[in-house]
Amino acid sequence: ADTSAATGASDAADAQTKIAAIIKGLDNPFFQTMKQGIDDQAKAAGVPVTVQAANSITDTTGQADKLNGLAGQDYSCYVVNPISGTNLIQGLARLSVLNKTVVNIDSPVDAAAAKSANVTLATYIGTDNVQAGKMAGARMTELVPAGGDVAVVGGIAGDVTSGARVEGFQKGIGPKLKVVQTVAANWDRQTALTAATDVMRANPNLVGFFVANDDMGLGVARAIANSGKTGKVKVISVDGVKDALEAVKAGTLDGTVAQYPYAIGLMGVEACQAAAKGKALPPNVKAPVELVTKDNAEKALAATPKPFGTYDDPFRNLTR
Amino acid sequence: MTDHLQPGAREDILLRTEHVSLSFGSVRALVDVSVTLRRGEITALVGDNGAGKSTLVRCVSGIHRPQSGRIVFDGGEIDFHSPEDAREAGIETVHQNLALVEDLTVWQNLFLNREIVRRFGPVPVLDRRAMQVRAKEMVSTLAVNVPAVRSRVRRLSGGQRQAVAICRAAGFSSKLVIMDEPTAALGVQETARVEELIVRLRDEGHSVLLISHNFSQVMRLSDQVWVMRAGRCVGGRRTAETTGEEIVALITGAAGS
Amino acid sequence: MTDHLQPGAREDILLRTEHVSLSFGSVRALVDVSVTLRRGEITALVGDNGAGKSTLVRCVSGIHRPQSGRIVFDGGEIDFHSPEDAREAGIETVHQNLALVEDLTVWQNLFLNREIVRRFGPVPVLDRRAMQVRAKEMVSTLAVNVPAVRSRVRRLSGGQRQAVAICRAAGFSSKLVIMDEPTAALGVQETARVEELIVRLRDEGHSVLLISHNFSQVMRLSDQVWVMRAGRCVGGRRTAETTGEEIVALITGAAGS
Amino acid sequence: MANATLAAPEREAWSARLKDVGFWAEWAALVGLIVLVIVFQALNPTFLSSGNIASMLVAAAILIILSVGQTFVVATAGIDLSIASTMTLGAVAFGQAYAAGWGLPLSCLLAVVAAALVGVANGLIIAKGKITDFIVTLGTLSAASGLALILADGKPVTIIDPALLSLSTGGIGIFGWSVIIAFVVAVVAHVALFHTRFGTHLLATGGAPESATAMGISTQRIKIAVYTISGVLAGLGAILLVARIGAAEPAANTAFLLNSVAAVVLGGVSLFGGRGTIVGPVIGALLLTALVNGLTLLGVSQFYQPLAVGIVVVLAALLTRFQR
Amino acid sequence: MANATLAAPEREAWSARLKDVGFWAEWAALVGLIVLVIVFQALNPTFLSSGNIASMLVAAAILIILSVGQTFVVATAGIDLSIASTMTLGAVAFGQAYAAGWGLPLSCLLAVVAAALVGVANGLIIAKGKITDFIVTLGTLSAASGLALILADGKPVTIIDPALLSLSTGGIGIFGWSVIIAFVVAVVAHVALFHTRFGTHLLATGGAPESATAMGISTQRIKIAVYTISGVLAGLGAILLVARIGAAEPAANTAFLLNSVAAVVLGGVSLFGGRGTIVGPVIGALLLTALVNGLTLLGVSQFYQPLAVGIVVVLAALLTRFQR
Ligand SMILES: Nc1ncnc2c1ncn2[C@@H]1O[C@H](COP(=O)(O)OP(=O)(O)OP(=O)(O)O)[C@@H](O)[C@H]1O
Ligand SMILES: Nc1ncnc2c1ncn2[C@@H]1O[C@H](COP(=O)(O)OP(=O)(O)OP(=O)(O)O)[C@@H](O)[C@H]1O
Ligand SMILES: [Mg+2]
Ligand SMILES: [Mg+2]
Repeated sequence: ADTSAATGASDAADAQTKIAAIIKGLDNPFFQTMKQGIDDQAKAAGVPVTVQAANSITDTTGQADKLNGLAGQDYSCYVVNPISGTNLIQGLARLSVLNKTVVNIDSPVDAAAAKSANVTLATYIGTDNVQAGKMAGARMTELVPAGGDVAVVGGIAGDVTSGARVEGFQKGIGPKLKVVQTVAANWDRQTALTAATDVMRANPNLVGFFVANDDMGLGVARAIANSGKTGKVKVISVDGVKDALEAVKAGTLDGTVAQYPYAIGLMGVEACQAAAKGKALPPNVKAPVELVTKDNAEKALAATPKPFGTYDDPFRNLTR
Repeated sequence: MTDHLQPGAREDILLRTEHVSLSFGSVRALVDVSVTLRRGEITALVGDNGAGKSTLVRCVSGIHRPQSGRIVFDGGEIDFHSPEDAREAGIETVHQNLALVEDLTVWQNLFLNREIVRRFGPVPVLDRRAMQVRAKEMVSTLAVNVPAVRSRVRRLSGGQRQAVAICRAAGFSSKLVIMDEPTAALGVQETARVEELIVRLRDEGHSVLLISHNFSQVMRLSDQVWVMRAGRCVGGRRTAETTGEEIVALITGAAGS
Repeated sequence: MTDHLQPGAREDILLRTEHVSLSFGSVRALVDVSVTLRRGEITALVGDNGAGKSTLVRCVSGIHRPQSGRIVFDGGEIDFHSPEDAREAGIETVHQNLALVEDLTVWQNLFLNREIVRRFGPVPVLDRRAMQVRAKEMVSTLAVNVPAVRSRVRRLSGGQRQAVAICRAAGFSSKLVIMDEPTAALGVQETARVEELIVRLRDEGHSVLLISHNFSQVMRLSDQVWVMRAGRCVGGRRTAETTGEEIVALITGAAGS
Repeated sequence: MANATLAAPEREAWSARLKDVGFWAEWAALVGLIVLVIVFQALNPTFLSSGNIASMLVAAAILIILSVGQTFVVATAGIDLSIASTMTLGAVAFGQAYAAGWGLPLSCLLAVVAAALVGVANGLIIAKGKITDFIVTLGTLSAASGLALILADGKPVTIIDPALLSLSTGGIGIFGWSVIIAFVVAVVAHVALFHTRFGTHLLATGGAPESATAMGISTQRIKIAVYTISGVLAGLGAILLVARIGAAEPAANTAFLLNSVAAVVLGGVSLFGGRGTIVGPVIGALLLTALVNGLTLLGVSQFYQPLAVGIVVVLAALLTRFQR
Repeated sequence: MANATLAAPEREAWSARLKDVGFWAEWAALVGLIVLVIVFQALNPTFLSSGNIASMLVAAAILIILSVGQTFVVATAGIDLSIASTMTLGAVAFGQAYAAGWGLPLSCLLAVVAAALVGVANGLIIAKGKITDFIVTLGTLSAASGLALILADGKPVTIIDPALLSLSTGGIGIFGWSVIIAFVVAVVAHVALFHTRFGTHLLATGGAPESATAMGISTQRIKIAVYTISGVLAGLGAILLVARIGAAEPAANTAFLLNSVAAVVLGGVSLFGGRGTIVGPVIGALLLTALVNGLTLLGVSQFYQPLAVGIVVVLAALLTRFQR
């Protein structure tokens, strides 16, 4: 899926738009779907794009190095999804000096840091992880009786995304449910499976799991099936990848909060196109978030990786 | 260099190196070395430290390959690619560094790459007991403070190690046994036993190549002496026809070949 | 065990071990060993392989600590916690395994932990040139095929290594120089030079403890001989008052102390 | 004549044995495991419930298999840093084959073959190219995970197969099938290491490569063999992994790498090669698994778990202190 | 009298030098780097633009510093697996101090002290406890990242400080401040290793610990010293890291660990200890950085990058093949 064949593009119309995208680790389906959105939109619009990613979700400096590597080249627009709020600041500062368009997607660049480094962002297309967690929490309160014990399976301990989702979940359940244990499963399905097995052993009365991403969610679902607690212990995860949607449809997963990285990536490219046409971009665009349950899983699956519902895409008109 | 062998004795020759040379970087360890070993004899190789004796031995036993020259063994030219080839061809060596594996036991070292196996169906399984029993016999012929065959070599004293290495070389039938300073670390009694062993090997028809700095030993045991100096073979003598003084003169360079 | 020293010679004693014992697991390497060394003498320690000679040396040079018994050196009881302590106290040792660092050069080994430094302000920086020059001098007094002082020890032949280790021990002023089989791997000329060196050390007032399996060497050089057998000290003799046969009888156990 | 190696009287020998360095080094993992079990059981009685033991054993199975493979490599003074990504590659190969309709047996075979090929490549480059093990396997660590990503196009493949499911859930008593497979692997490995010529040659290669060469052992062949074994076992681990999580993922599995080496070292195997046991690393793997299980059961906070794991690993290693 | 070590004639000596094993091993990283630069420059002319060189150097700075620390440890036949998480701990300590209003100089000091303490702990446990380096630092790898999490309560601290920003963006010509710091560290390390008693004793400890001990060198003190140095340099790395990413984060940057060891090995330093250079690992670090930078510039797809990195690492290592 090498999309760099664009170096020799002779298409004069789009020669001024040449996009570089730097996203997080590709070892996770979430970001692959994001890449797919970027690639598809770029192809549809006939714009050359190169997508680079960090080696892993913790590779903050590696991601910065990659942005710096691309910053010196003749791209006109950079789509960035920083691992942390500040790790790309230096490269972005350089881009701002060069007057390149920077579109921030998914994780936000820290506003204070951006200001102090004179970084100007054309727009932010964001996923609100706290919001996603909140939706999962609200759903959990509907699924299980009030006062029940629930557990949380997070990503790598200390990870920002995981932290935001968990924080949202806590808000979502409010005082109705009690989080008895939080474990870190390193974004890894096997680890999540083992951890969930142990957590259920330690808390026989457990009624639900909130899992910070789908991959781990599937592992937790497996752990529940293995210990014969299907139906008794509910699992809700976040992301909305295809396998998770299928699991929701099959009933092994009780719900997933879909964040549509495809749409985020797609809108990122659209924002670049719009900026190239000299349009004014809205500063802050919310990406769609949907709760997928057994009822709408079929629909979600049919549409995946695109959102099944309608959502607001302010860039669509701007690119015309 | 002239040939010191009487005509007619040629077919008696077991090993012949012809113009063998080998350099390590800028160090010319062997320069045009030609020596011969006869069947059923003890041949001694003497020379100062760093003269190239061990390097020559390592060429014959398959560790190094000469950069030029050839080696003829048992009638045919040989080109060993590994020590395994040399052992297959019938050359057993007691190296100066002994070539023992410290973390293995005495019996495991004795039978290294010569293990006795018993078949369990198609699977060859080590016959540990048989090897231990044989090992005990082998060691007790040579050592005085017999090391327990089940103790690791790491724990043995310098002399005990040397005894183990010699046992290993002598314990397997071979055409040529090379011993690189086999008694350097040995006590009086052990030295006497090793000397007995060397003579016995000869009497049983094996050839022995002995490297030693111990002159009286060389004069006592050997049939032929070759002298090396600074990488070259500077002379060869029948032991019976020479004197210790002549050999020393050759070693120090006070006399030519 | 009786004391073989004439009364009145006591104050001449440089080193005395008293009932020293040491076991490795179930191996009793030293059992109740008491020996004495006089100032300005060459004392020999002989015995079969595995008799415990090297172990005794390692106790004196601070590598092992005796499990019981005491060691008196230069008038005071000593309790070395490390070889550094022993070197500080004035005991230099040539170990049987030579204790060289293969990856360092000859001169680095010679000056290991005795480096010559030059101060650059507060920073002591190695004076490589001075050490190399000194090293060349030290080595050339002893070795015949002088190894280049800048080559790594890894490349030296067995004898060349031994020469380096001996140079190191002799090169620094000390009260006692211990040599554990110093000439085992040496050639004729080198052996002669080492023997000269040992005598010179004695003549300069150092004491020397010499371990050797070479009898004629022991009888030629030493003033006093101690004999060990199976971890015990089985006797001591003034060399002038004994014969090789008596010593051999002690070693093999054919005679008592 | 007195003999220096004469054994001292019985009682002394026994106390000497307890003081003996090898004794503690070899059994450190076991002592550590026992201490850990006692502590956890005292703090939480469900720890030794048969259900928890069963799930601990199942959780340990893959690590046991990888640790056995790692032991072979470490015993030759090598290290297989690629073991976890080789497993990932095996899993992905399995997933692709299965998704392409090859059926279970062929898919399993492919997983093992793919992983074995990585092992062979490791072995060949190390033996023929004479490059340090560490850097070669670091390279293949990267290359194998790259291959896995390319093969899978970055996407996991869900695999739902009744036979595979029963492999991960069925078993005899508290021993799941995967555990039984792991134990069989361990027994075979033990026999290979201590009762065959290959095993002796392997230890000789690790302990003193030059001596082994001088005795005519082909250290190159041994190196190739151990890395191949490590690869095959990584492939076997891949099958169990796919069975366990019901999917073939290109995820890195880095935790398995460090854990497999940790199990080997806790098991008293020297990283300098030349000596080793199989029992030790197996117990080491159990120790590491029990540790995480116990900490989770006790509800130790996720922030404190790494600290606790670190401390226990060092303490357990203190028992192996006299190694070598 | 003829002398066996007599040098052969000039011409032979030169060709011998080219055939000499040490020569290639020591300069492998440099040869690899040059080849890589030529290839990348041919494929993409922006590679050698001054802007790109500057950003490569800045990107390499932290890795260079860590590799120098790792070199000291590796030269004593050890390995510091905790180096990356120690850096994380240092960064978190920095962040907490800065957030608490300690000011920049004190915060920097605390970062170095915290990291140095981990190093001292490593050294003490390894030297006094006589435990294998690998397992101790594996333990502290876990413990240090746990401590970092606990200290930070799992949350990153954003640090916006003009001085720190200029540290990461300013510099002289194409050399950023962080690069200059890294080069100063390398020069000091080179002097320490080759021109002080400490350096000689360090190499002796790594090459032949028993001989070093017999010569009265305290190998324990050397071990403690090298791990402390490694810790201090990790602390320095932490400051540069915070400056670079503008935040102190408790999630560990694991890539630095393997990369630091890879740089050391590519730099021709034997993992078995006893020999080493500083230039080599520095070039090794530059090589690894240039590799990733070049692949990114060429727009090599993300999935193919690990494969390419793996292959290049093995190829570069092929040049060091004759090491030892
Ligand atoms: N692997 C090697 N690399 C470089 N030089 C070597 C190597 N092996 C031997 N040499 C050199 O070759 C020369 C001959 O060494 P060799 O070991 O053959 O001597 P030797 O006659 O056995 O001496 P000794 O009696 O001391 O054992 C020496 O100068 C030595 O330094
Ligand atoms: N570190 C050790 N661990 C266990 N046993 C040891 C150790 N060192 C020595 N021994 C044993 O102690 C006994 C005495 O060994 P030592 O090396 O002192 O003998 P030696 O008299 O020097 O012999 P040689 O003349 O062969 O050098 C031997 O049986 C040896 O196996
Ligand atoms: Mg020799
Ligand atoms: Mg001895």
